[in-house]
Amino acid sequence: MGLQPKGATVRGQILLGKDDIQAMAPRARRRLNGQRVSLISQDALSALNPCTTVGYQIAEVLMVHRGVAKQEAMARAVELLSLTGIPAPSERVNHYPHQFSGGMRQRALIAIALALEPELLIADEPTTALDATIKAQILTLLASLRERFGMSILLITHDMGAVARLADRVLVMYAGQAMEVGDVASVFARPEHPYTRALLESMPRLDKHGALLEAIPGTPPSPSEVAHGCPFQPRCAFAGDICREQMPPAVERSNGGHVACHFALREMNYA
Amino acid sequence: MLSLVHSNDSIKPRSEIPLLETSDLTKTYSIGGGMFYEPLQLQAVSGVSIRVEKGRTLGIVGESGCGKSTLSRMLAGLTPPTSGSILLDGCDVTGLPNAERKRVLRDVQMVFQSPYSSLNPRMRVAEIVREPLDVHMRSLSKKERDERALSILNRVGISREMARRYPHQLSGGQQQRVGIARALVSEVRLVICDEPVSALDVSVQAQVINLLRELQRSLGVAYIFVSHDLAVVANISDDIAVMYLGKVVEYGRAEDVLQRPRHPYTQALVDSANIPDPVLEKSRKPRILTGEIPRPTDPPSGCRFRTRCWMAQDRCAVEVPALVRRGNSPQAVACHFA
Amino acid sequence: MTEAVARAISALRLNRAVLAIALIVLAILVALAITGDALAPMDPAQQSLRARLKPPGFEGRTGIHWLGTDAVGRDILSLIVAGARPALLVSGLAVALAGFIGVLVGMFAGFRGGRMVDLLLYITNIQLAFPFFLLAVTIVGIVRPSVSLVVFVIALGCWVPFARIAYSETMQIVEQEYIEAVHVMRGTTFRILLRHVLPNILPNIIVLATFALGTAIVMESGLSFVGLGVPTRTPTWGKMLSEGRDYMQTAWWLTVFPGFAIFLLVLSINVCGERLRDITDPKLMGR
Amino acid sequence: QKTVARVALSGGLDRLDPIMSANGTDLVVMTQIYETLLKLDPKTGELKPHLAEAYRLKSPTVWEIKLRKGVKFHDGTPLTAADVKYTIERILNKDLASAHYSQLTTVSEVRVIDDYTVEIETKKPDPVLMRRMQPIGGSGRVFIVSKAYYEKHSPEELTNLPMGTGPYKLGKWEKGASLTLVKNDSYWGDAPDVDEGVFTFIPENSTRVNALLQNEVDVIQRLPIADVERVKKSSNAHVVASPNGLVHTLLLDSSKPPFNDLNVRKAFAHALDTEEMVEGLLGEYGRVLGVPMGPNVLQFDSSIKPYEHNPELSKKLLQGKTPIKLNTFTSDGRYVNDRDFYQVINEQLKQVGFEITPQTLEWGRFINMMQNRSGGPFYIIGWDFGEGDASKMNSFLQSSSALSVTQDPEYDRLVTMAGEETDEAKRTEIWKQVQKYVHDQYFVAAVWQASSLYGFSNKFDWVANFGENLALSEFKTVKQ
Amino acid sequence: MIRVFLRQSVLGLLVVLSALTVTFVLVRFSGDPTSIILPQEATEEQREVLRQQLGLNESLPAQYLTYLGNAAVGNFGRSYFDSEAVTSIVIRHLPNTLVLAGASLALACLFAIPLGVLAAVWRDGVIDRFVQVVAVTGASMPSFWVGLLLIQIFAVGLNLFPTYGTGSPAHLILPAITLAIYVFPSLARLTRSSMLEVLPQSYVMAARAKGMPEARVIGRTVLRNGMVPVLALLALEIGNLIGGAVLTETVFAWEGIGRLAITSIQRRDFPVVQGVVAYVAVGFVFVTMAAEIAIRLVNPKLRHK
Ligand SMILES: Nc1ncnc2c1ncn2[C@@H]1O[C@H](COP(=O)(O)OP(=O)(O)OP(=O)(O)O)[C@@H](O)[C@H]1O
Ligand SMILES: Nc1ncnc2c1ncn2[C@@H]1O[C@H](COP(=O)(O)OP(=O)(O)OP(=O)(O)O)[C@@H](O)[C@H]1O
Ligand SMILES: [Mg+2]
Ligand SMILES: [Mg+2]
Ligand code: NI
Repeated sequence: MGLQPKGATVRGQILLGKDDIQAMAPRARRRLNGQRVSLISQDALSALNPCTTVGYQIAEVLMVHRGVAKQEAMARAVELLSLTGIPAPSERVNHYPHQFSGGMRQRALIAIALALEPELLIADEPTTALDATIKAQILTLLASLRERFGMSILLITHDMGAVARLADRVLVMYAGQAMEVGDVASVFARPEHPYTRALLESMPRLDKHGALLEAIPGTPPSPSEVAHGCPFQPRCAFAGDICREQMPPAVERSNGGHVACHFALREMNYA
Repeated sequence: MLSLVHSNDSIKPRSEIPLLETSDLTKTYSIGGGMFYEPLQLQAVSGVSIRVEKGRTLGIVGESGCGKSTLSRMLAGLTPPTSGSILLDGCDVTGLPNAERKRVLRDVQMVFQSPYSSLNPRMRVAEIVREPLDVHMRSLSKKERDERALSILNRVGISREMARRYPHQLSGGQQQRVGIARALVSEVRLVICDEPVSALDVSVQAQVINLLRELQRSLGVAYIFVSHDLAVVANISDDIAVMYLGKVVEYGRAEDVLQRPRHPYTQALVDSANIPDPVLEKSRKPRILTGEIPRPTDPPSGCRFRTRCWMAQDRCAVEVPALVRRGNSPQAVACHFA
Repeated sequence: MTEAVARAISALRLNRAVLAIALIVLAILVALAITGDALAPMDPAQQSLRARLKPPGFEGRTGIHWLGTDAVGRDILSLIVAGARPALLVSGLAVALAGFIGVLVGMFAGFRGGRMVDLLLYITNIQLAFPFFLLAVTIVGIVRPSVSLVVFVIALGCWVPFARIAYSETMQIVEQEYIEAVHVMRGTTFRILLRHVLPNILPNIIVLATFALGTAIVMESGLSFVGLGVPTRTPTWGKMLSEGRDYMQTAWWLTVFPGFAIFLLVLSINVCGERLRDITDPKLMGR
Repeated sequence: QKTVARVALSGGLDRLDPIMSANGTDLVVMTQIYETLLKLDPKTGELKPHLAEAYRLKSPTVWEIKLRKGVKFHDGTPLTAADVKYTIERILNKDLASAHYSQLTTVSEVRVIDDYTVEIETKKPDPVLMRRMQPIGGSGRVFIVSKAYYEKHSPEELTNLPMGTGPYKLGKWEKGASLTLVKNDSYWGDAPDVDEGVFTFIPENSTRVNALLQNEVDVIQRLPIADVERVKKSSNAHVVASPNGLVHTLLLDSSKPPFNDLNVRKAFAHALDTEEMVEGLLGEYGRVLGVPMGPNVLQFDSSIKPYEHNPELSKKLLQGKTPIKLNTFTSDGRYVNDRDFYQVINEQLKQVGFEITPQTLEWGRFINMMQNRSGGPFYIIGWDFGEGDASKMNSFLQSSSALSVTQDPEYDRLVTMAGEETDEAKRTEIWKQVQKYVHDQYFVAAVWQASSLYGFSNKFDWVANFGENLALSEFKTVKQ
Repeated sequence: MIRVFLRQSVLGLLVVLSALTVTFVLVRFSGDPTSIILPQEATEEQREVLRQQLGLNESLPAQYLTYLGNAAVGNFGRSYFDSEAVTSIVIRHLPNTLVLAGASLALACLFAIPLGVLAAVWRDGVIDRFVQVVAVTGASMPSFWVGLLLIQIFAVGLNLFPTYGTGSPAHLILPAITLAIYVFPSLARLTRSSMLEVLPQSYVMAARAKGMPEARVIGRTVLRNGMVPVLALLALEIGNLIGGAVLTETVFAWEGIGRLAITSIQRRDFPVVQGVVAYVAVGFVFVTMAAEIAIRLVNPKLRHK
């Protein structure tokens, strides 16, 4: 979204539809934010301005981008709040964020993100700070809104369950590198990257309760260590010499998608 | 409440005295208040009765703010309960004079949620782990104490070299190991783990859980394992207590509670836990609770869950359901319709 | 363009140079304070009515008065040298006293909490808001000025920030789980405060003490300026300033130099304080 | 066009009730509004009639005073004998705590003979009483107030609304900011040059001088010596000096150790180089005196010389004694360069072996300690000898006096004798004896007189005869 | 809000009471005032009469109670010197101090707040450096010295302003600058650090993500949230300002209560000293109360408590 802090260098290309975002003028890019792309940021508890009412924060988007009059914008804010499942929205618009519970704040953030009916909604860990029952509510809400607005969702999370629930395709990252990408069903059922597999197996599961977990040894690397080769190599059970020297190239997965591993786990490894 | 003790008895054979047993434990906080304010009363924990057998693990789950930490703090002797009793080896700790209580409670230690903030940033790892010995094993020489600290550190996988470091020079998982080592360095019998893995990276969580399980096997300590993550609790616990707004709503053997949850809240909780299986996840229709957790300063009358419950009826608003075994259920449930 | 200028100014080397100068100035002034007037070029008490109010560079019987002479012909430079001791001594003692009391009170308040603490906080709040210098002047003015009274009054004016920092930090630290851990291992309050709380608040206290020292020096010189400073054989810097006021038109060096001495001392202390703060403030770590 | 003189005083005004106030700046303003019965001749120092036409000693204890006719108060009522009686009796009313009470304690009765004749009876012969009926000097000024006016107003009102017979009357008084006097058109005497006087208050020396030089004011009181050169050099102002300023006395507390020992006093006095000190700090505006009184005093004995600077003698006198420790208290800003004087004195004392711990005190506390005799063992106090009589010395040397640190029966005996002697010649003789005695006893270690200095804009000029007494009515406008 | 008000009032009363007590005790043990009031030559007899009048012969507790009783109705007696009622003296001097404090606070805010904001927004930029340097330097200069230097340069040297006194706006300029220099550092730094605290908050990032123009982000989101502590400091700063005014007023012969306090102390005019301290204490209780309420009004979190 063009919000990197100073000092960050960005390489590569971001295409939205056919437009290259990197190449856009700052003004145009700003207009893009909210209109075509929206963000629900990681910590819902502090992403709302404590000094203005929730309603105004929603309305503000419409006022600035669409030039809608304040009254009208506030009315729309009420609609949006009710859309995200907040009870008594016409009262709630005039409340301040601290009067909202965590789940409600997350809903309010979603309402802001939806205000301009964007094509793409980036949800950065929308549920991590929330309780299990509320988390389920939000995921369901996101799913239903996706249908309703016909938008795409980019869900960023470490909750494999949430991915299973909501996502169609999945990209697994480790230390800033893409490890594996493919459609959810196949990646989860047959992970070809050792990291993906280890991750899935180390998660405690309700349906396999009591079983000893397959822990991934070692610790995640600190991003400042510039390592050669595959970043997962120090913790990988399958690593060979080549992994230390060379970052594996992405290769085609057997069921579609790509995987970046010298020893991608093919059928035969699942013996 | 008699029935409650009865129901507990049904879980474990009556014969031996449990390591820890609480009855009707309640904690009320007064919040706000000042020279001119009437303080608000907040029942963080309300009438909780649980028991932990030697060498076994009791898991406690519940949503944020339901009183898990308050309960663990009471059990660890950090917070005095407002009412109710805590029996350690059948001996009531709450009534004991200060010095005596301190001596008795030595057997109980704690592992904390935040690996970093549970270690003093200005002390070296070895010192941190040695400190419990400094406090109440003064009879040992410093050298002996050092040795013991290093040996337990070794057990949790911290090398001698790492023991010389400061906490911030360790990774989160290593820090949590240090926290575990500190809890186990003196002869303890019960370790209370308050969300010991929630602050850890997913890939490290499993290491710590496994470590705890392995240490239990070799040292024979009992755990009270608190978490909001049902899957994590399920993995490590023998028994599970499910809490909602300060009350235990379902209590029994882990497999009973997980596989055949009787309380509607437990059912919702089990349902809302996502399973990393896309086929299953996309096909199943989980039960989604409506509404939010009520404010603990003014909990709903009667059954505290009724505001979010799909089975709630008029009766629930009036009558507080007792935590008892109902019908043929092996576990105790606090619901009129279980 | 501005970017380039900014970079030039902010260049680490410049910062280092400033810090080095500050440290050198401070070291010199501390050395002067320790040795008393032994390092003064002339006897600061030596008067000469024939050489009164002479401008800087005047050559008198006993040598060149680099910074001129005052109304009774004393050498200003020597007086400034002699003034370093009272300036640092009084403010140092005051800050030490204030720090001790403030940290003690703050630590216990932060540990205990409760109603009395609310009251204490309120009082410190009012004291922070209250024009303390007015009260200081009143107290010293009504009672007779003496070293202990001035130290006491300045300490009274400086203790609040110590108490507040100690209080808020202690309160935060006591919430930390490593303190809980000590509770769980049944460690004593004494152990908690001394082994766990104090080492953690100490860096901030030291930083605060540095700044408080600067404030105390200014406060002391202010009291001296209105004639309520500590009695000393030769005038303190603040007193020199007030004595020089009558000659402002005719002998500017009487007011400019002692004031500059205060400024230099406080500035170098503050610069060192800034640096210390940068070092200890975890928010700025790794910057 | 009106001639306006803007005067900057060195301090603020307190109360303009001549019965109550003896504050120096108050007096400056009050002397323009109120008048006394008599005046001094600046040349001869003799008493001359003013509101009184004539006076005589009817019997050794009774003075008869004839009042001038045709004098009117500002409110138009004529001045009569009843006003004089009222004034003196009001001063003597103990409940009022008048500032001038102590000067009139010898009066036993005031009688109105007719509208223009008063008789004052004293308890015992008081030859100096009439000297206290003139406006110059310490606090003996008996300004005549209007009986009718005083009886009509409360004491608080009287402090704010002065009303007398003088050449000026109160225009406007903005407390703390300024006070305006306007010419009294129905004044009985000669009309003054200046139509209006505006008084402002600037205690800070240098700011006062700046105000003069920048033409913000026309006249400043207490021009600091340090700024004399500046004023002289400036194109728009000049210095007016009167040699009869305050007589500064360095009093030794001879009632207590260490100064109850004559040798110590002697050592002290000879340790000081008063000549150099006065020369250095006051220059041409100071003079060293041998006895504690001004040369304008009728009985002044010019044959007595100041103590000479003889540190060797001092050291010899102190030899064998344990070093004498002196906690000295100094005033700052009360007198001309007093702080510097103290510093020099302290240093000179150190040279002969006294151990000095100096401490600066505010004037109020200083006086307080002096009265309790708990202060330092020596003091500098300035006295106005404007009235021209030696009896002023009693204020600081007679044992019954509040500020006296001398308790000497011989002195007391001599001055009592002098006080009751009505024959001028004999009185003078006794006072000479007293002066010799005081000198020999070293009660006062040093005496110097500082000129009273004023800064005047070139628009005005004035001949300052009587030190501190600024007289607006005597200002002359200068044609430029 | 009412509760906050009540609480503040009770505690405020306590503060005023202690200020009164401290001055009473100090004054009562500092010697006999008759020697201050009466002329040098006064007799013991006269002194006794005066003591009677001042009520100094009563027992201490009785004197204390009378004193408190009088203070409660704003009667601090009369000045020893001009027998004017203390209250009217204080009231006469107060406007001058308020004008000076107001002018310098406005001046300081005018520079400190925008500079502080810019310093934070362009952290480590030229403005930031400049503010830092000025702040450290300013905080190290004794205000009375600054005053003396300003007089030396602008009044004496360049003859631009009058050197002393109260009155025209020209008189106000130098003391106001002096005092503004005195408060500028803390104000600028607080603004800066408070802005720095707000800038990395996620709601600022969220505002940008919403596509709000940068000016709106800084103006609405950052400033509003950052100004709360600055407002709180401003209240504290007023106290600081009056403290600084004591010296500044002395240097510039500004007829305010600071100078009144100093001159009264120097000539030991105790009723006036007591009056000044008491009134200033009352003033500060009100200022803190007002600040407390203002902060609550600005910050919705506290408003709903
Ligand atoms: N502003 C920044 N400056 C420097 N390093 C940064 C900055 N923001 C992020 N990083 C580093 O970049 C790496 C990736 O950060 P990022 O926030 O994308 O992680 P994440 O996958 O979202 O993690 P989380 O699950 O904790 O949200 C981290 O190591 C982080 O420390
Ligand atoms: N010291 C305290 N004073 C007042 N209220 C408290 C205190 N400690 C906890 N509470 C309240 O008691 C309730 C239970 O808190 P507790 O910390 O036990 O919850 P929890 O189940 O541990 O939640 P989480 O999962 O967030 O850790 C909460 O509503 C909390 O606000
Ligand atoms: Mg993230
Ligand atoms: Mg918790
Ligand atoms: Ni590819």
